[in-house]
Amino acid sequence: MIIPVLTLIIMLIVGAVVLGFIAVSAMFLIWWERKVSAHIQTRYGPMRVGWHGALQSVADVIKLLLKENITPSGVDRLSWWLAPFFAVVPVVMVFVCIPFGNIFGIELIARDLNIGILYIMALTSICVLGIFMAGWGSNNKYSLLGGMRSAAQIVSYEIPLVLAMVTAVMFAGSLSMQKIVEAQKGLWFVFQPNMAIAFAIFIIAGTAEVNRTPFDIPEAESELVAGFHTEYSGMKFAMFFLGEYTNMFVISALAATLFLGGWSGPFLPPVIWFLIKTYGLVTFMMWIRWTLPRVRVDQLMGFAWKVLTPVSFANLIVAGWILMK
Amino acid sequence: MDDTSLKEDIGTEEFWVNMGPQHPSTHGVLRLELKLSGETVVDGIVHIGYLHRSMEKIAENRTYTQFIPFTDRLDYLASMNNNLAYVLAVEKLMGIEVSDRAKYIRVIMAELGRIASHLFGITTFVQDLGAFATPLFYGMREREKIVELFDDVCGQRLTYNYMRVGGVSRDLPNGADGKIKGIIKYLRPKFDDLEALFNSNPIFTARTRGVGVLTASKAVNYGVTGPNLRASGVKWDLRKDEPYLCYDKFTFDIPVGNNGDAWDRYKVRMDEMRQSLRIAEQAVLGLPEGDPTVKAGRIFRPEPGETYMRSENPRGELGFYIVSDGSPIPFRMKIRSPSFSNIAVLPDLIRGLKIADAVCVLGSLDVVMGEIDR
Amino acid sequence: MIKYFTCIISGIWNLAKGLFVTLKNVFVKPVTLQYPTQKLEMTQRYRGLVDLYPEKCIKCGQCVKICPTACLDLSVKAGEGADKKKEFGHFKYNMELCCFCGLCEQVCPTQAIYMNKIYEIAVYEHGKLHIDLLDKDKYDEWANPDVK
Amino acid sequence: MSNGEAFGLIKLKIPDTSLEEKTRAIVVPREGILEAARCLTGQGFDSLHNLTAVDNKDNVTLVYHFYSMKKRAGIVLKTQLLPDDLTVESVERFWRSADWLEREVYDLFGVKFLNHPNLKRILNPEEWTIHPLRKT
Amino acid sequence: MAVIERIPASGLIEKFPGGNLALTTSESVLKWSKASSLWPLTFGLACCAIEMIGTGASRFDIDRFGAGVFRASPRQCDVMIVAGTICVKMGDCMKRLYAQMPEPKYVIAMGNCAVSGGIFCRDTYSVVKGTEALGIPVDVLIPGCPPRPENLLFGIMKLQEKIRKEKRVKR
Repeated sequence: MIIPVLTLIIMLIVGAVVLGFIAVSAMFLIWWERKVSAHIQTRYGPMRVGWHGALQSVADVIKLLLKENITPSGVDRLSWWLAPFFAVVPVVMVFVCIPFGNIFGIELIARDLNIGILYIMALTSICVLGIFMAGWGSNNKYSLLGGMRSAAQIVSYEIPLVLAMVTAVMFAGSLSMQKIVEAQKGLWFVFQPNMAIAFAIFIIAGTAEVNRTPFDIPEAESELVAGFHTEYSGMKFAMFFLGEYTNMFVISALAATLFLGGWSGPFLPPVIWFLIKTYGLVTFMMWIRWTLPRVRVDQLMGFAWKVLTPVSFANLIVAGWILMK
Repeated sequence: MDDTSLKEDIGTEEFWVNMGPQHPSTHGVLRLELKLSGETVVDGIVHIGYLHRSMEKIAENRTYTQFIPFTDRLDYLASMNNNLAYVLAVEKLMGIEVSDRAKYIRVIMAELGRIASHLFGITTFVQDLGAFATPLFYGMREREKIVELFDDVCGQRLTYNYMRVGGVSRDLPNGADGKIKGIIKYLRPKFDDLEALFNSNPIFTARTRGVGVLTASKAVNYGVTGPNLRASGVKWDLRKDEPYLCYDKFTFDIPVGNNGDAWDRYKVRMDEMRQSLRIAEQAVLGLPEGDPTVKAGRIFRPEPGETYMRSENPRGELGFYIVSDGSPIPFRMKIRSPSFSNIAVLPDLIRGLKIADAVCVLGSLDVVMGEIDR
Repeated sequence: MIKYFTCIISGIWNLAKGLFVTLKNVFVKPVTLQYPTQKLEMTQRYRGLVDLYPEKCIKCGQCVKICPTACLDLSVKAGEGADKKKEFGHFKYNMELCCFCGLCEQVCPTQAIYMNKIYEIAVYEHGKLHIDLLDKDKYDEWANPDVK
Repeated sequence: MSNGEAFGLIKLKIPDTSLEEKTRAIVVPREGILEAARCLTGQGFDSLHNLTAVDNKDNVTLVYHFYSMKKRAGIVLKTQLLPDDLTVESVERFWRSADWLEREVYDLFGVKFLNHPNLKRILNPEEWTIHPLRKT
Repeated sequence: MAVIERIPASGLIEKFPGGNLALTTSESVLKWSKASSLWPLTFGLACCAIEMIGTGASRFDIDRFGAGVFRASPRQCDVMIVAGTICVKMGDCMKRLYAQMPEPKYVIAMGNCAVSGGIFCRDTYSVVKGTEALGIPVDVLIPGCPPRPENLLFGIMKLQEKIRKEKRVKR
């Protein structure tokens, strides 16, 4: 009797910690993005709400929660209501097997699944469903176009993404995230030539996966107003926002784990190493976003199928050949 | 279920999408109706008039001097050039000769205005391509230097009301020529930076090359003028071909494109800014002495008659057709605005392109609604 | 095949050049003017609100005549003194209509009407934008607004 | 090519053509506008730069500004319409720029252009009935 | 429009000791959040739009006030900055956009055209004389033609002040 209750309590605590971390991390990222973009544009960004605008995201979130929640007439109610949850919940579930390192000997990973990579890949591809449901349910042509685009985009970028991950898995010899990190104790994967290529592919495809410039065509502001979330307001919109930034964190955390040695690193505690690597990659994605223009929808597909997929296949074959040797 | 009803159920159809008047990339309040088949534009209809402020009616109720502030608000990105075009038209009607210093000051102001306008035009174009805010803000940052100079010279940031019939409202303030030289020196490397951002960027080139090709004959037939016409390969610039003010005293080139696609329209603007710097530099160095100002209170009563004067604005040829009946207010004034003709060609250009390219073409035409609707 | 790879590599190189430009700007000091704490000195010729030196004014009405938007309203009555000097009936300024073109300032023969340097005006209701130019402390509220 | 030469050419086709003294504008009768347009396109006037109307109360004058990019020349063509019959042939088939310019003149003055492909109001709302720049 | 209405069971909480204090604190937090995060609608009509972009750009940086998130969709905005001349044809669109914005919503009339028709007030046939003529309530009026960017920032601060002073309305 006592053991199940204890497990339940531990589960609840872990869940609360993870959820709290997600919320704080997303709010931090939103603030950080505004600061990064501001400094790229030689301005200051939020300054007047808290120290250097540190409370800006808090104010934004409270305000968004308070806003009127408009449900336009003519929406497909079920998919309209479910879409924001589909955008957020799978991303949150990914956190189950992201290794944050260890602190005082406690492994900071909710559950080290032995099929961790498979689980993550399965979950990240559910996100597209949320976007597509939002696009379809909104009963708005811009949203529909955005939803269609995202379906095409995410499905085609999933392939190079997975192939790049598989390269790392082959080198590590395991699907478990912890094992992959441990396999990089000596040398990070990214320092091997064909893993470096896999890393580049992963970052590009990952950027596409989280709909960020130059691959932000589902929400393409200058074409589709706000794409799939044109009609969403208030809290539902906040959930899409949360989903987007958490997704960005997840992709960067994955890249850090698979290629940059995860939480391993000298001197500093593992958690710090992990966060430095992850937020570094997130910042890199932001840097790209605030520099490059967007690609067109057919160029996007062409790039996925004509460049990324063949290159990642070739890379995989080379990796296999190296391992066989 | 029989076959036909199934087909009806899952058949595809073309649909109309309404863009604007409130849309982030319609440059104000343009409204586009696009007939889409999937992502491809099948047909487009342009609706204008959402900013129709009845300038021509107002002109019939204002004296010649009173109308100058209204020209500021025509093409609000190049107010200085609009002022200039208008006062040139009135001067032609009245037969007034302008002092040399006034001419030089006008040239400097017009060319700086052209740079400010092109900076904004190019960077909003790149913003339409999806490079969110950064290029636009770089452009605005550079433009701010020019705007601050204008603020210094005439006291406003956007609506200058600087030119007067017969001269300019005030002489340059002390030290202004040094400031202008400073701006010229500041801007040159900044243009290089902008070019490094765009010119060789593979995404930018892929998005613009071969998109929205406007052939030379079509451009002429549609009455397209300015950088858009030159991008199509027609070497036509009023500053060279019908020199007004003292443009014949300066050496400068006219950049011309080859294909008339969005890339050429961008490139021509970029090169034109450098040429404008050249002109402004020569004008500052050769600034003659004298008094360029005129009295503001003078009331003009032109002989009954009419005139048509056009001058090279950043967006093309801005023409004023003024009919006078001998009274201090014009009998009829028609403003021939370049953007009006430039935007008319849009439905022809976007047919068969993707929706993202439609936005790209619209951005590359660089239109200003205040001028289209007047 | 070689072309394919050179294409990719040159593409990446050119993207990196663009990224370098933005990176360079990160380390430039922001050009932002932190408005409420830092304020710009208005230029000598800045055209703020229309203001009047009543003692200089000769009530010629040229400013009213030239105003493109008819935002000035001047009425003059004959004075009661022995010389029948003109006196103000009223001199109203409708800021809602003003286009800040500065024509009135330039046309004034005695520089009585001028444009001051006030530029921070934001109100909740229209009434505050109708101004009596003869009132001495009409702009006090906006001359040094309390903002931080 | 000057106004005078163009005038001579048009005069051959349309005998009623006259030359305005002061402005050197060619005035053709309303019926001759198509013939004049054909003649001008033959002469290389490839750009209809501007088209507008002036309401002189007793008549409405249409003013065409043509330019030739090759010959670097421009001419002004005018035609007068009576207020009770504001119709004229459209020149849209020769110069595409006439499309919108004619719509604008229709919108502001109520001049009806025959054989125009899409003669609708362009600046003002479509349900309006007034033509704001008419003086009567 | 009052914030307090959105707190569930506010009437009940008030009756408890200290409840009123809790309500007031939470209300001021809510007002603070509303005032510090005013997302404007990307809605440029005419000349003033350029100054609005100028305010957003590096030199003046509206983002310092938390008001730099220009959203293109009216569903996600808090404040509509009417920047420019409103014409008859545009009037209906304006009303529709205002109706599409979720509560609480604010309107800033930037420039004399949006305040009263301004320079285009006389002798025109197609200009609406100000935002209020359309039946859209305006919170802050900013005169100017166009107002300086500093003036727009000042207007935003005035709006924040107004939000902070909003009266607490009981149901």
